[in-house]
Amino acid sequence: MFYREVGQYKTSYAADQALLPILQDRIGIAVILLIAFVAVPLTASNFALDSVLIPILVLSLAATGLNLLTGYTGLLSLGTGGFMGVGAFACYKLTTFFPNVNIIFLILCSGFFAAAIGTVFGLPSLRIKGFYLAVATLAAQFFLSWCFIRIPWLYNYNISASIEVPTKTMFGLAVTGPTASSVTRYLIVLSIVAALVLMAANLMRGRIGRTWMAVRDMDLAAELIGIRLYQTKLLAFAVSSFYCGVAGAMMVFLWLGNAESESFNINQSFLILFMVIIGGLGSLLGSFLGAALIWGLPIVLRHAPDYLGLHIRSATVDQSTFVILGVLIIFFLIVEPHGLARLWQIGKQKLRVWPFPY
Amino acid sequence: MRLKYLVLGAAVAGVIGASVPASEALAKDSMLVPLFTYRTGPFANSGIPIANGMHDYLSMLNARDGGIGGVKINVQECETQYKNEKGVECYDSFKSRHPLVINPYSTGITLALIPKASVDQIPILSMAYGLSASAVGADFPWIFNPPDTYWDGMSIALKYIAQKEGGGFDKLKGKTIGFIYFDGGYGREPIPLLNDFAKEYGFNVKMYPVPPPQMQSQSGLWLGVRRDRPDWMIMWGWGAMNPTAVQEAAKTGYPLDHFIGVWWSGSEDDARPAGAGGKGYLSMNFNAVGANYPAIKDIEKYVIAKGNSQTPKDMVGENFYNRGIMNAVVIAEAIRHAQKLTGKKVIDGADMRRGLETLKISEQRWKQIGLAGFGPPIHVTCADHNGHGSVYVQQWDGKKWVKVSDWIAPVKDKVMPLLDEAAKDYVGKNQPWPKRDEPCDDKTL
Amino acid sequence: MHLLYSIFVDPFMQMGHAPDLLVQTLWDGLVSGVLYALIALGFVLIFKASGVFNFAQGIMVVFAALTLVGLNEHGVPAYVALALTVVVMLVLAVAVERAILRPLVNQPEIILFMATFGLTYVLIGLGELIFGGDPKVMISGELGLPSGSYRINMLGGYVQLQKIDIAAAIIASLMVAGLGIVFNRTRIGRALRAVADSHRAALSVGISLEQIWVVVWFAAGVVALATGIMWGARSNVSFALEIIALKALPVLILGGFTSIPGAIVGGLIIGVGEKMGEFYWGPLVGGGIESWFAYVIALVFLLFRPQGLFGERIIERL
Amino acid sequence: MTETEARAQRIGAPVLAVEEVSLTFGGVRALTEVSFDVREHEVRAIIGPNGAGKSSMLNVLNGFYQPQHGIIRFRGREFRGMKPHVAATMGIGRTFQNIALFRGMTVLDNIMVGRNLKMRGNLLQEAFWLPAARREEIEHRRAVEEIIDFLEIQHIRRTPVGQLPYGLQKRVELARALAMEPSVLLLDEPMAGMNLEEKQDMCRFVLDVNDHYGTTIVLIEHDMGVVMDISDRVVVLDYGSKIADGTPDQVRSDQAVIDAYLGVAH
Repeated sequence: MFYREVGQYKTSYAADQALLPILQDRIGIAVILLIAFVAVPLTASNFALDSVLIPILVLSLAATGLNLLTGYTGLLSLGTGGFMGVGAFACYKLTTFFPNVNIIFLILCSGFFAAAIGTVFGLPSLRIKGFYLAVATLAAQFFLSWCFIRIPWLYNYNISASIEVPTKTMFGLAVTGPTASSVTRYLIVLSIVAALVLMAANLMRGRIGRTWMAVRDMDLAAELIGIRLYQTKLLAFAVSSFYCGVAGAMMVFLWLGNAESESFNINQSFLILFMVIIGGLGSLLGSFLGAALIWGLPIVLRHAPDYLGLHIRSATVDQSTFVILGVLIIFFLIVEPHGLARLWQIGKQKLRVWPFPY
Repeated sequence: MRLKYLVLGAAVAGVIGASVPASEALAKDSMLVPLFTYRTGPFANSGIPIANGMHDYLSMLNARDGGIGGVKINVQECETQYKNEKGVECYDSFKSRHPLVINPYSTGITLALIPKASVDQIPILSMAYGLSASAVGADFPWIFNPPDTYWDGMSIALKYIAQKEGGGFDKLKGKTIGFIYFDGGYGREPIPLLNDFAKEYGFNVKMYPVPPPQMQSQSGLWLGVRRDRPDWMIMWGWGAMNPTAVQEAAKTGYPLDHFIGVWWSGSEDDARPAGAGGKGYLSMNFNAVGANYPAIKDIEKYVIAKGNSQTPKDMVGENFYNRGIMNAVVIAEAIRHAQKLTGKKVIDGADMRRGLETLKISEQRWKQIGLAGFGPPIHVTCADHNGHGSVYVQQWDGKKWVKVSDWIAPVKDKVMPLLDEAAKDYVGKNQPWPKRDEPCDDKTL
Repeated sequence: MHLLYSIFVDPFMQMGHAPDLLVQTLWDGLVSGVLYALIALGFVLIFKASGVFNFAQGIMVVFAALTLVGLNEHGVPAYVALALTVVVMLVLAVAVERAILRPLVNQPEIILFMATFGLTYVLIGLGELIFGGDPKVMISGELGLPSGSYRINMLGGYVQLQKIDIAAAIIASLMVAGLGIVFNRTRIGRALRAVADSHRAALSVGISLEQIWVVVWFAAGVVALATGIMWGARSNVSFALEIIALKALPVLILGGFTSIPGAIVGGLIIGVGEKMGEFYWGPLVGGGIESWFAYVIALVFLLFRPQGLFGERIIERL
Repeated sequence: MTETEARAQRIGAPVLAVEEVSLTFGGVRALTEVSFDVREHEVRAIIGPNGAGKSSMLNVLNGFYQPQHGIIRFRGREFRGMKPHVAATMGIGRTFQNIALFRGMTVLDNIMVGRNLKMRGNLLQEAFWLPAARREEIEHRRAVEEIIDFLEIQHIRRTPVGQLPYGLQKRVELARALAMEPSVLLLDEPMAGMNLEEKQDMCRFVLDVNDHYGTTIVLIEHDMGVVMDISDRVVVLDYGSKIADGTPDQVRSDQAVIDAYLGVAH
């Protein structure tokens, strides 16, 4: 009844090419942003910010990065954790070299280092495809993990081989480090994620997005209509790694406050891949839904017994979480192989014809 | 179709629901002691007995004495899977509920929490793990790591080796010592001290790093050991790395009585899988092994027999179970001190910090609590949050651990300068680091 | 210059100086290669017959071993436990076919791949829930597996051969031979090969896909059990093994996803390659390169032969 | 002036030629010393029985296969082997026997991809959706809409290609090729699997394209009626060799061609 596009005629191509051509979608996004930027900081508890929202946002950004590569360009990567690590360690080094530069600027810059490394490990992608490429990215993952521990320069020769986040301020307000308030960090994470996702959406509606999808759908045909496969794939690796790198830097500087090589291990890569696939390959919205589900569910399960007044051992809860998550993954794949984002679309489609479906 | 929405809706609602703060009123009649555990994942072999030991001792105090000073201890486990993100999440979920002390049980999680502790006024007890430098009380008023740092441990290992070679450190000259370690923050920590000693006393060091993914596949590394023929091997291992190393050593034909592990490489599960081949393996320890103590009998009586524990009967008295007990003793004694210091019954994190800072467990006190000779005398002060206690060496006889050395004191004059330097380094790298403004308690109890 | 020397000359000098160590390295490499090959074999079986890239193969190894030891801990005699574990693997195969493969038939391979991720989680959770998360000691003695080693004096030194490793090699060869016979001589084997060639063609001649899937998953489960016993006997049975199971991936790259001989040869190459790499070239960069060396071998190999050792050259068509 | 004469007048000098091209796949000969040329504006057909090497020929022309011998001449340049993106840049468009559309994308996006070579937008412009990117997008959208109108596929603009029936997919593929503004268009069996009506439509579109845009067309087709109807010259391949070349009438009466189609033993 309320979700109708009938009557909204576009009179120019510009209007037709808008990110959200339907009025209700625009209103929806505005409301979500309003809630995220205003209502949440005013009401949410520190636990909700620190352990739920900030992680979900950071992981969503990493998932968006992987989605650009796997979902939009069709290149399966298992090196996400490694690329996030590159971002994190690059950001750490940048803060030691340029202690007075704005930390947000440095976080964004660290993405470029990840992009460079990502491009290097994307080089085999011209010759190898599919699962073979996935194994190549696995090489990147293990090699980078090894580097993060074996190159002490990366963590400034810290005895514990870990990087600790120094306190950085902006306008007199602590932004990173233990004294930074959850709200401040949340707002910064939210702004960066919102801006970068907007950029990703822009890329996807323009030429570059189309060339990526063309390569995904049929690389040979794409080549024959003049798309340079190599450049396109490498660009996808670079942009994707940029996003992962920024996510990694945020993970350390705005979420955990500390990291070591093991924070960016193979399990991290798998986790992000789950998010992308559960959320929906080739959907930006899906990256968020996937991250929310995969990160949120264990938290819900962990706290659910308390709310329900049950006393279950925390280890048992954790073990059950594995089972439930696994079953859910299979369940979602069976009911909707295209992920949560497709469910959302189907829901919208239903809404369009509601309440008179015929 | 409908089901899909239900599930999706439930998931979304759940996430939102979880973000509602766990609004638990500050209980007036109990003290919250969270235990960070890992009963799952690749490190569970070490995590389970420790968690059980801590849990059981504190539960025993509740059951036998009605808590400490008449106040019950509210023991709550949080499963970290030995993952930093999970650990930080656990911390955040307890933060607002005023816990007395946090036991991270992971060097990585400890490192992540150190900067937060002073801000949130929650003391952190990392018992003989974590950041060695945090022993410096002037810089880390909220962090405690008794009874020993890894540098103490390394100096003791070398001292023991020197003794076996017939005397002082000068006997090490020309020897080769191999160091096999978990290639992460934890395993790399003792390296500076090892190198210092090597330089000073003229012995060679061979490094054998085990990257985390290779914990259970070390045969390549042990070929290197066979080639290099080190006279002694020292191990800083954890989790599944330990039993694999002991087995590989046995397979390679390395003499196990020349292979000595840190106190985290000394669980029964580390030596047992090697079967008869594991005989002779050495490890350092600072808590006694065995169940023949009144306090442990009380645990069996008040907790395990009542079915209030996850501990299998045969785990009681094992090394890491007792390690957990020792950790719980430190917590309990610190609570007692804090209660005496402040005169309060129900204390909070800030009081607990004072209790930890004046912690003193003498031989007599060990005896009083029914654990005579169980651990070394522990003496924490305002300046020294560690105590640098003595450690003994135990040997696996094929069935159980046997104490084979006296209590050996660490080489403090070598360790202390390193600690100060490391603390200075840490503080320098993490500017602005808060200056200590917590006053020292000079009252001795 | 010095660097070049230590890369290209010194390792070979070492090999010459201590030929016994070289033999030992090769042997150790072959032995871990056999285990990689067994994991890869499980992958290949399933991939061949159902087109599923079974990520859960590694965890199936742990799960099978855990079940065996767990049952034994609960007082079931070793051989009975072994038989029961085989039954459990059969149940697992049927469950996988019913709950995952059948509903997801005809989905793109990435979806099936993901579903096996889900299966991985379920198996980890179930394994820990039922048997606990603590690592267990493999009951190799009860199963009649040998322990101890032969020490052979040769080449001015000695080579040590673990009896359990020899047993592993023999069992692996027997299994491969057995699978070969099943594949080539029996009715079900012919059906399997038909399915591997073309699902639709197989259907059209009346082969039941469901039945075939159960058979291959069961076979992969049995292979996993054997692998789990062998690997468990070498260290212990714990979930940390899962990461090592990933080493089967470079093996598959080398050997091709559908070739059983490829899996064996690939496994041996990877095993020998990474041990040699770690032993002779690892010290140049501080050691511990085994975690990624295998993947790099596979990667370099791929750049020259994208189709793998035994794969046919791919001619792309439009 | 009749229609045929008018067409004949428009036809100019050769723009594309192959000389003695041979192609083998691991010992199997796909093409043997084939030579022919294509003139400006012409509709040139390649015919032959199954497996005669027709598609291979097209694949050589736009660089998907590299011939072992022979030369390709295009607009005065000589190539020992073409590269796909060079072919595309120089204005060789292509459709495929088994439709090679981007199935996950809408019709509009598929055709917009065809404009890729004409677009200059870089990463920054697009990420920030700067005016330059916006302008370019609209400009090319206009060109694409023209093609959409021309091929009468307005109603399926927003439909994902994978959901379209076969005939329409073929038309979208043609649209995508046209979006490249090719000077030479290679059509690989554009009418395969179509019913009579669809074939007629397609013929009309092909001729319209030839007329309206002046595009030179090289096509492979099985339907002899269609070939004889719309092409100016025909080259006949059999077992990878050229056996005839000429106007439809000449080819029709060529004995070798008749034998090849009737399957006379060599």
